[in-house]
Amino acid sequence: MGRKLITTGNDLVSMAALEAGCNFFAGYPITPSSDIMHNMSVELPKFDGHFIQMEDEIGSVCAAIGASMSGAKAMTGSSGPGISLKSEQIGYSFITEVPLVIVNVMRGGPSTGLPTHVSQADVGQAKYPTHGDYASISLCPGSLEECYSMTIEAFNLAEKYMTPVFLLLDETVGHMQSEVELPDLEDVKKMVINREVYTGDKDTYEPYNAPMDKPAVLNPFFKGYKYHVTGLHHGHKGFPTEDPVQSQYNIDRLTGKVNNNRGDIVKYAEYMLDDADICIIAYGSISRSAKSAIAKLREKGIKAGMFRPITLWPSPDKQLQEIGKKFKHIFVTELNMGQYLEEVQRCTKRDDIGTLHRANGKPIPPLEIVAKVEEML
Amino acid sequence: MAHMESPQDTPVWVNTNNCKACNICVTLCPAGVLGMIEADTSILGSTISVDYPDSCIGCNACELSCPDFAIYVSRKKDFKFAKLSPDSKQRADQIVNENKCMSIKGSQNG
Amino acid sequence: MRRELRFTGAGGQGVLTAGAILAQAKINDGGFSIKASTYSSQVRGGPTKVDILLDESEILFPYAIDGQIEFMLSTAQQSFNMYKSELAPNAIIVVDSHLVEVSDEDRAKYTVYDVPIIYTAKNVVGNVVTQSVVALAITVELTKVLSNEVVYETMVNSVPPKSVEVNKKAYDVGVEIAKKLLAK
Amino acid sequence: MAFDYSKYLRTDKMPTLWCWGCGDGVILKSVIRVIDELGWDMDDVCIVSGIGCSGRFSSYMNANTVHTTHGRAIAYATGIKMANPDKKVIVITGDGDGSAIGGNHTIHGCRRNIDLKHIIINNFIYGLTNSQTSPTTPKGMWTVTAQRGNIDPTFDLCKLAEGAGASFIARESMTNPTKLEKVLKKGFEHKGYSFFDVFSNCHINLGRKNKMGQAKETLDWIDSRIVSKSKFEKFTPEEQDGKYPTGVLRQEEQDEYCDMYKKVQYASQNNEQVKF
Repeated sequence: MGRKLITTGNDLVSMAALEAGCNFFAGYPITPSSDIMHNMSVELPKFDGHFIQMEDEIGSVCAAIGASMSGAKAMTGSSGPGISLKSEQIGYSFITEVPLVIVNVMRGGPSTGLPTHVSQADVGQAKYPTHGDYASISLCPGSLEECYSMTIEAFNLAEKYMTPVFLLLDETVGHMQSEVELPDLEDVKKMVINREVYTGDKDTYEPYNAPMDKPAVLNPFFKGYKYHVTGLHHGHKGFPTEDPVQSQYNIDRLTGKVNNNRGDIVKYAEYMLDDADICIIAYGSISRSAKSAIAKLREKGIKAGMFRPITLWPSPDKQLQEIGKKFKHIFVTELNMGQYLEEVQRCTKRDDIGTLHRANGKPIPPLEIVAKVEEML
Repeated sequence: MAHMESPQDTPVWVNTNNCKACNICVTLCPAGVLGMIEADTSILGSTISVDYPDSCIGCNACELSCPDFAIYVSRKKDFKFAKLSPDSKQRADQIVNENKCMSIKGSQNG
Repeated sequence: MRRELRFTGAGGQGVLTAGAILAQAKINDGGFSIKASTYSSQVRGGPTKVDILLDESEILFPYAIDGQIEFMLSTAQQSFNMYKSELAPNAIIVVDSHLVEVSDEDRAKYTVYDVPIIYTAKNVVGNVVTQSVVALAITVELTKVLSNEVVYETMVNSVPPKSVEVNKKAYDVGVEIAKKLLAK
Repeated sequence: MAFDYSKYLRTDKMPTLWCWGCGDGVILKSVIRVIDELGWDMDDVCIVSGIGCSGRFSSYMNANTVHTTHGRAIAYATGIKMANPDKKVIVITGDGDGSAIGGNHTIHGCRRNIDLKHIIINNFIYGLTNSQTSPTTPKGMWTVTAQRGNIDPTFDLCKLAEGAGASFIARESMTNPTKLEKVLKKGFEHKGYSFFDVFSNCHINLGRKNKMGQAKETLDWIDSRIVSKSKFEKFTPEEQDGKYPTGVLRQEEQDEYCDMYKKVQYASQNNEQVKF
């Protein structure tokens, strides 16, 4: 059956969040992500949810984490400068293992940069948004359908792995308006994953006593399962510790629960790669230009295909390794100066990768990709 | 209200495991009930002692001002406390004015 | 075949609405469309622009391509000056004759029609807010990107119920103006 | 019988990590006694603290406890309270935590009048990080960052809270636990943002270098700076200089934020505007 509607990427993100069960949003105005906050302010109170516009970016991420740790399904949104301000608290969300979805509708930087123009400049920031050691999860939709489905997925991953999850939109995908077909609400509800809850004895409850590669089990507050949450390294019950064995275990688990579950977390798409000589690697809105370019290249008899990471972090490292071995030519194009190129180079160990990068706020039209690929051959 | 049993016939008693020997209770007691005694295992080398329990007037100043949950006083309705005597008052003044926090009783004995 | 149209004006004039109706009409007609707006950091009331891309198959690159825009509507001088550079040679331009002056050079390069759009909405249709629908009707009649019937129906379903009648009139007025322009 | 703190305390965390004679413990004790008096169920209580010595406060209470980041406790607490409007949320910050790095959140918590119980443990110094000047350090005092005497004007936190719109404002000192208990109780019972500026002692990092080496001497110094509100009001401006009025300084019935948000929910669900 499905549902058909005409809408924008940003609107789909807020719609999907609500349908995933998000009941708390805290934000602060910033272009080009504010639409999401506007929608949430209108929609959340209709469903007994809560919205608050906080006094600053830092306050908004704090309020969202606070709501989430007490049991809500929470989200915050921003763009580059706002994410930079939120970064310390994102670290808090990592170490305390409080789930949170953070939408970043990217814009050019650094600093105030190019406020309203398309960019993929925060891909590196999404990998390491804050100080310390951890492994982050970042999803990057490339279509309106994915703005919806990846928002649902972001909430699922956040709840399943008890961690902040970035939803990286570029301005093109966020503001693009067209028709979209979505799954029925009942089918969506079946897909929704909620965090695990401990139901055993209250006295023996140890929220942070998790096996390697598994997340903490944090019960909602006010249900009698009293424990301590701290940004300090902590033991099984959440109380601060400086024990080197425990601290190392915490870090190994924080990184392991993401990096060692790539099989479950990582999503990617392949397009016309079966007979291809050239593998174009692109994500987000640039993958749309690349697809268009592939059609034109094939008209000219050049067999091109595309690999599109949807989960940028953790990267689909095994798939990228395979690509490195399999294809005669590899071509990377993105709207930054090569932030994902480094990851492709790391995985493929190739130094002959063709590139098309730009950071001037303008999209990359298909014909420019065609020209650059031809140049490489 | 959460209450605990007091030890039999005791107006005021201490938990030396929690005491950090800050002296505050000793200097605040208007009846010179409390003093410090040497304690090798305490961080400041001393700990709290109840030297003149019979002088305790039950004002609760020591308990309320103890930051470390180391001192407890019986409820007024459960225990017949002493009245402030000239002797008690003199001890208290001596503690404050002459900074004699170390157990007066102990020094008298030694 | 992919067709690209551009509506420009000042914030609040309703060019975004006109664009949205056109895009919606194409989808209602069974095709694909994308409305690619520029959200500039300039304040409200500043130059605005919306590109409408229409195609029979999925639209991958969601921007107008330099040199391929076949039509531009402009109801403000500043936006006209800012956004004309990406037009195709011989593109059709409709400007509000009271608000936009077009140089002889541009008149030689493009097919320029001067229409007092806002004046018409106010004095002929009777309500200034119908200017976007007057412009929409002129656009459709001049470019034939879609049939008047499908756009008209979409428009009727898009405008607020209480302004349906006045907007119907506006659409008819717009079509008449365009027909006269073509007959010249 | 005597008061039993163990029900409210994480007794396995005793003794606390605070220095000997630190007022934080006295304030902890007062909070416990007030919660007991009010009959609050600890399952319904959330204690949120920031960073600094006061940050440890939350870990000692047997409630739902959160030790957040520097300056952000109010913002975290705002999220917790909004998502759980019928629960009790107590926020503990230090003076630097709540009025310097976190000043913005304090301002806007007061302005919203959200039902948080915000206790600023004001010891006039950054104690945990070893004696740097805080916004409440008195002029002329020695700190490691003002070794020739502090020149920064002193921040009157209650005036800040008043200007920002908190509906309950009180100042008290831990040197008088009975009075402290009384104002805490009034503020805990109050619906809205309850702001407490509680003077506390740091004889280690403020006292020692300012000729108040013993806990008791710092307590006496604090006592010399405070005067009851009624007395203070009768003072001449010269007499008021350097003194701080104590007691309940403001208590007004004002719209509480979570209550107001319920109106937003109702209005959204019934397609109307919020009624004021």
